[in-house]
Amino acid sequence: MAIMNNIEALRETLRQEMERDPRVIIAGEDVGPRGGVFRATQGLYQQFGEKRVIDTPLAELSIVATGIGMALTGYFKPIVEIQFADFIFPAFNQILSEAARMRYRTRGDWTVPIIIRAPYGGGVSGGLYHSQSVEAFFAHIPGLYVVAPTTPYDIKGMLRAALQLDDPVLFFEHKKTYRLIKGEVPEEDYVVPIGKAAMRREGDDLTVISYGLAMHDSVKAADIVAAEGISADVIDLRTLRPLDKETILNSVKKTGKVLIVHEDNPTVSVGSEVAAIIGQEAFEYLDGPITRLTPPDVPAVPFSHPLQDAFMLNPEKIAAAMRELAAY
Amino acid sequence: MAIMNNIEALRETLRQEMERDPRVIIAGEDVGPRGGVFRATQGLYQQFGEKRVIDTPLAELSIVATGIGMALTGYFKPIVEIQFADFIFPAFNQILSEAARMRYRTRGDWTVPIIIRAPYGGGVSGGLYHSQSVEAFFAHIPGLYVVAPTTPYDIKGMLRAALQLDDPVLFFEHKKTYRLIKGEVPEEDYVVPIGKAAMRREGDDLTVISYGLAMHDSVKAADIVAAEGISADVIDLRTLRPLDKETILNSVKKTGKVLIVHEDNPTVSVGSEVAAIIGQEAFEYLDGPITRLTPPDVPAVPFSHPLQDAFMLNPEKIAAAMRELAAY
Amino acid sequence: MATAATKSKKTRQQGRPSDRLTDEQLLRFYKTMVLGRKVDERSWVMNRQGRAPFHISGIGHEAIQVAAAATLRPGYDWLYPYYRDLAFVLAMGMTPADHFLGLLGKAGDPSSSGIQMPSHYSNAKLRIGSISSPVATQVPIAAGTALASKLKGTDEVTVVCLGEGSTSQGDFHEGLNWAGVHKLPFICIVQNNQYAISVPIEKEMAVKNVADRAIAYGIAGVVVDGNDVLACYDVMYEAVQRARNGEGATLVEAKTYRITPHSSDDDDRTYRSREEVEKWKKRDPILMFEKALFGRGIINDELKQEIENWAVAEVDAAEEEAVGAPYPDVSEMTRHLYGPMPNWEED
Amino acid sequence: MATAATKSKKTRQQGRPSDRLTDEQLLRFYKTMVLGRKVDERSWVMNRQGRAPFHISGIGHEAIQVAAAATLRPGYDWLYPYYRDLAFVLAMGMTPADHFLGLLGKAGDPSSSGIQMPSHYSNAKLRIGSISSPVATQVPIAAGTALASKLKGTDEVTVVCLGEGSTSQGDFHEGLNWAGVHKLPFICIVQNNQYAISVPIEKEMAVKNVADRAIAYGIAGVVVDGNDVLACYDVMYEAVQRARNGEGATLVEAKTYRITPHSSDDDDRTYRSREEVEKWKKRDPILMFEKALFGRGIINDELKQEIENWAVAEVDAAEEEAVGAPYPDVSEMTRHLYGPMPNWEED
Ligand SMILES: Cc1ncc(C[n+]2csc(CCOP(=O)(O)OP(=O)(O)O)c2C)c(N)n1
Ligand SMILES: Cc1ncc(C[n+]2csc(CCOP(=O)(O)OP(=O)(O)O)c2C)c(N)n1
Ligand SMILES: [Mg+2]
Ligand SMILES: [Mg+2]
Repeated sequence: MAIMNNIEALRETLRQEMERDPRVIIAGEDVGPRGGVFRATQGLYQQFGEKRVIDTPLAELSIVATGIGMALTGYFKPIVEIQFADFIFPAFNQILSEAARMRYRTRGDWTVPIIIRAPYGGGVSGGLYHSQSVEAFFAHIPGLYVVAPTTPYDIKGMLRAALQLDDPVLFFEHKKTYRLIKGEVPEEDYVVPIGKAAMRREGDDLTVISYGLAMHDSVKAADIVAAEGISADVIDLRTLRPLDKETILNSVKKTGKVLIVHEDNPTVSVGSEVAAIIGQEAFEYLDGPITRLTPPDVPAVPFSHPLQDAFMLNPEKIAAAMRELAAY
Repeated sequence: MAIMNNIEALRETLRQEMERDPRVIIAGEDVGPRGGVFRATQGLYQQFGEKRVIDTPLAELSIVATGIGMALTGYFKPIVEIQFADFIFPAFNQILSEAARMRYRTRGDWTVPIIIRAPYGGGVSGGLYHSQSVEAFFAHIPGLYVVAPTTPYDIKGMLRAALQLDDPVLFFEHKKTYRLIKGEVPEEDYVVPIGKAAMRREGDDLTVISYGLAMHDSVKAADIVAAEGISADVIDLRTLRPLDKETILNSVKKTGKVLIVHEDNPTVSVGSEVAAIIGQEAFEYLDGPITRLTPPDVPAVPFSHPLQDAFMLNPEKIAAAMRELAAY
Repeated sequence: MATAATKSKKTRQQGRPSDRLTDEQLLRFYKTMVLGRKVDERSWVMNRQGRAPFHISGIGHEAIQVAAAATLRPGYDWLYPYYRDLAFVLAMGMTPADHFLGLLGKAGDPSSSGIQMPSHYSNAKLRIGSISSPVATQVPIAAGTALASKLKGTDEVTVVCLGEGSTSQGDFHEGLNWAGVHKLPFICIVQNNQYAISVPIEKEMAVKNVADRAIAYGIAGVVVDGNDVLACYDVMYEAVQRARNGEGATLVEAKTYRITPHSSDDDDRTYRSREEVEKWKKRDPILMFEKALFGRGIINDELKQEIENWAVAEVDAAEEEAVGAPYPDVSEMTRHLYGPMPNWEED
Repeated sequence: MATAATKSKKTRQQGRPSDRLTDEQLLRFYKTMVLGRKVDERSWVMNRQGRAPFHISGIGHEAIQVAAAATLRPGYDWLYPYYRDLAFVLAMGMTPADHFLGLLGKAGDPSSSGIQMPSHYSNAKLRIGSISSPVATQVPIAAGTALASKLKGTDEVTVVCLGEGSTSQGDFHEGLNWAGVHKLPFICIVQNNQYAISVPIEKEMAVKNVADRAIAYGIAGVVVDGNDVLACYDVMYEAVQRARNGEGATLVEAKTYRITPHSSDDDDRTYRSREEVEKWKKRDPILMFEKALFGRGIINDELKQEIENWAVAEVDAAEEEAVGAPYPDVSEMTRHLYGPMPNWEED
């Protein structure tokens, strides 16, 4: 079993799936000879040629729209890349009004099996427009799947799962984890089901619910407070739409306390929804306030280093919130 | 004091403010000689001429963007109309990346005082794309004000308030209330502060939190259950960003039970955020689950009448949820 | 130079593709146009009687639509229509009942079973793409479909329609740019009826011809009298040939006029004169074509009446079918959000 | 016809606006170009030394930028630059220290006090619009500003810059359409360096000249050698005149080349040959202008050295200032989200 980082797992899975299925094609800015600005598609143009790895005009609206048009034919399964999640918004109307609605409005007569990959997240000196977490906008939209795997194992398993779906999937990759997070990736085929969260740590005192880079920090925080005698479930949501209510509610019913942690700004976020589900469906089991920990409610990560550092979550901040909640 | 419906209150306020301040200008599709498809700007082109009431190309991205560009000069205070909220998405990037961020990213050196009006909501045989509630997307965005007044009094007071702000305001108008809702509108000047909710009914057994058409239905529902001995606070949020936490929390602390009611689909919505705030900040006061009542989590209102009727909220549905919660 | 141009024009005119149309074909064009018109007029009646909440009309647009359809292979080529394309989709194989079922939001509506507003046509088997309401989104989607056909190595052609006002949207620009870059088998038909609801074309764009926009994308651009069915056929025939032969995309501008208000919710008296409308009514594409057919002796008063009777009978039957058809069950509201999940093993 | 064209060209050439530039003006152009270059080169050094996390470069683009600035009235006309416009904003009144403060994310950065990435210039007093990262958004915003100037009755001109790849975005189309419809005092400068990061122009568009896109909007379109500062001045001079006189908008395409990688994060060896880059280095706009100035006897080796020394001294001082300047306080992160609320009475 090979040890890979996230970007390697992604690239190898893309390669394997393109080898397996000639319908899989890739399109996006700089995905061709350049191999993507994060090297996610490195070597694929050379291997599969310009008909299957398409360098597009600089225009996200039409990168998504042409992907939709290709998916509609059934001839291809497009995987389109948005270079930075921050630049997905020109395509927002196409994703929301077209991709997400096609099946519903035609009663399944037309479907849009497209995967839209987008690197998101901060901590990379990207400033306001190369650091955003944009998942809340998409998690609100019926008709979309929204996933955010952040281990090499999950990236392979969830990309393969996404390719088996007949509906649009937003595939968010935390760019800071691309080279930071390493792990074992089996050679053989497997899927990580979309819609299922993962339990990364188990404990009894409280539940931490997270995803993305913040999930990795949460695991570290759980390790820190474990030494102090506080034991916690740490849930990696992985899929943000649909949420895995079962895993969430079972854990909260066990621990009675919940800390929701994510990098996106808090107002009307995935964390709000998780809190709302718990407040409605696990109310009787709660022994403490439904607590959220996020960066401040500002547009995105400022560029200047001291500000970026202050913005980003880290294990210490999360551990502090865990201690406080455990003591409640 | 005149009795007006919502569209009349809107139109008269626009007229008064344009008479008062030559910097106020209007732009949008069909706002000119046609007076807007809902007649919100009827007569204004004739009164103020084509330099202040501008019929635009059919292109929402640039309707908003040119509004931003005009606002930046300080010469004008543009009020731009998006014909249906469903068509605001081509402009999403301009609103999020430009209007909402300008002050933050320039530390106040540049500001974008623009008002973006958009009729939203269902119940008008508009089908999937002429009925949507789109507020959740915008309520997530730092840098925006998001308001949704639905009484003639509030429409005048909040439009006047919005014109006094130096930041972008999303002004959502529930189109079903345009002619349905009537009320007194004072001739004299007044503002309804942005950021303040209104208490529409007072009671002790539970709190209903709502806005838009659903708020009017909630008031009727409160009247229905009052006859049965259930008394409720009914809060009209009016401003969706920033939320009036004080009013929300004070009421919930008093009643101990909360029902959140809105027309938008539930997942990652304004209702989720209200629930999350309560779950975190009023946890100790709760005597029952934080309950949400919304239409199903589907893209928008189907056209066909039986489906539209089944989709929309109404006083009976809300009263039933109130009874259930009161009995908890 | 001038000579060459004139000559080539002459050659084209002598050998016009429409010259090769048989009398039966011409009659079929006429019948489809009349049928579209009658379905449309009946929809207005049903709306005015309060039986249909909304109607949006293609009256006056029938010539380009029927002509274009005749140059395509239904179920093989791909069509992304827009909301005025009633006659177009009828010519491609949809039926009057299909339209009325949608008009009334009935379960049997093949476009969306009443989920969408009327005239939002769709039919996967006929390769008619699903219309949504936000304008122009279909243009880059259609470019994607044309790209798929090309990459797949087929000789399918993709046609997409929209109004001239909708060419102001970024979607139009981006879609046509792809068509140019990839030399796609793609035809964009702009039905230029000179208004976007109330906004006249001078407020929409500063070019005389929408077709001039083709230059910006390195594709062919053609202007045609959108009310002259044979001229439309000629232009579309060439565009389809070009697409089919791998010679690239065409932007076809069909100049026409929306004889009715924008929709049943509109009142066009607030923004245009009755004289202007009356002037265009004289250029009604059906009247114009009728005259030509009379001139060529292909129809006479009797046949004309026969066709009208046939069309009305079709419309009557279709309306009756739609009126009697059931509404969708309310359980439909929460169906068809996602396809079935594969039966994954837990990892 | 041919004769007329030649004649008018000749007349233009005889009376070129750049012919009226004084030696001092020409020297000022040169000095600004050299200063921009030195600031840019130093930024690369600071990046490679690990002292600046990111740099995006304008090297090779200086001629069009400095020429354009010279045709504008700083603080009166409006400029919406893009991230390569270092020399442009220097010419409009920003300083090397302004750039370095941004490069290092320092509090004193006038563009954004370290909130944005480097080279995202902004300065309200100088009427330099704030650059954001999503490309092309500035085009329709600039059209709005031009419309405001026109409605207000001023003779202000608005200039907006972007790269050729960014013209694929819908924002470009929509902005230029407004410029055409309203005949705006608006100039769009496309700095065509033939690549969008790694994507060559053939994959971006199917037209030979970006300026051809002007036709789609009924505005003037001009191609100019973007490395020839005097040719750029002439073209911009006319465009500004046209705008100022109410004659409408111009799309100026300045053909140039990005001599450096896209940014400090890029490695351009993966997608273009060293020969191509070397070829363009010979057409470096500073070298070309230097040659012309030597030819006219406006500079000599000594003066050239003097200017270099001056520029390096400026850069040294600015770098030192920026390095010594404080970072923003972390409390800044939550400031400037909204302006102060008016003190409304409760209703
Ligand atoms: C994105 C978007 N904005 C606004 C509308 C509302 N609307 C529907 S049709 C229309 C006018 C369309 O004009 P044109 O493109 O010329 O087509 P026509 O209706 O004249 O055939 C408008 C503004 C819409 N459907 N979509
Ligand atoms: C909307 C958007 N998509 C993608 C990017 C990433 N990106 C930054 S610059 C660039 C290339 C721009 O090319 P061009 O417009 O030709 O300008 P140049 O950099 O060559 O001067 C890309 C793809 C972006 N900034 N914005
Ligand atoms: Mg039209
Ligand atoms: Mg470029």
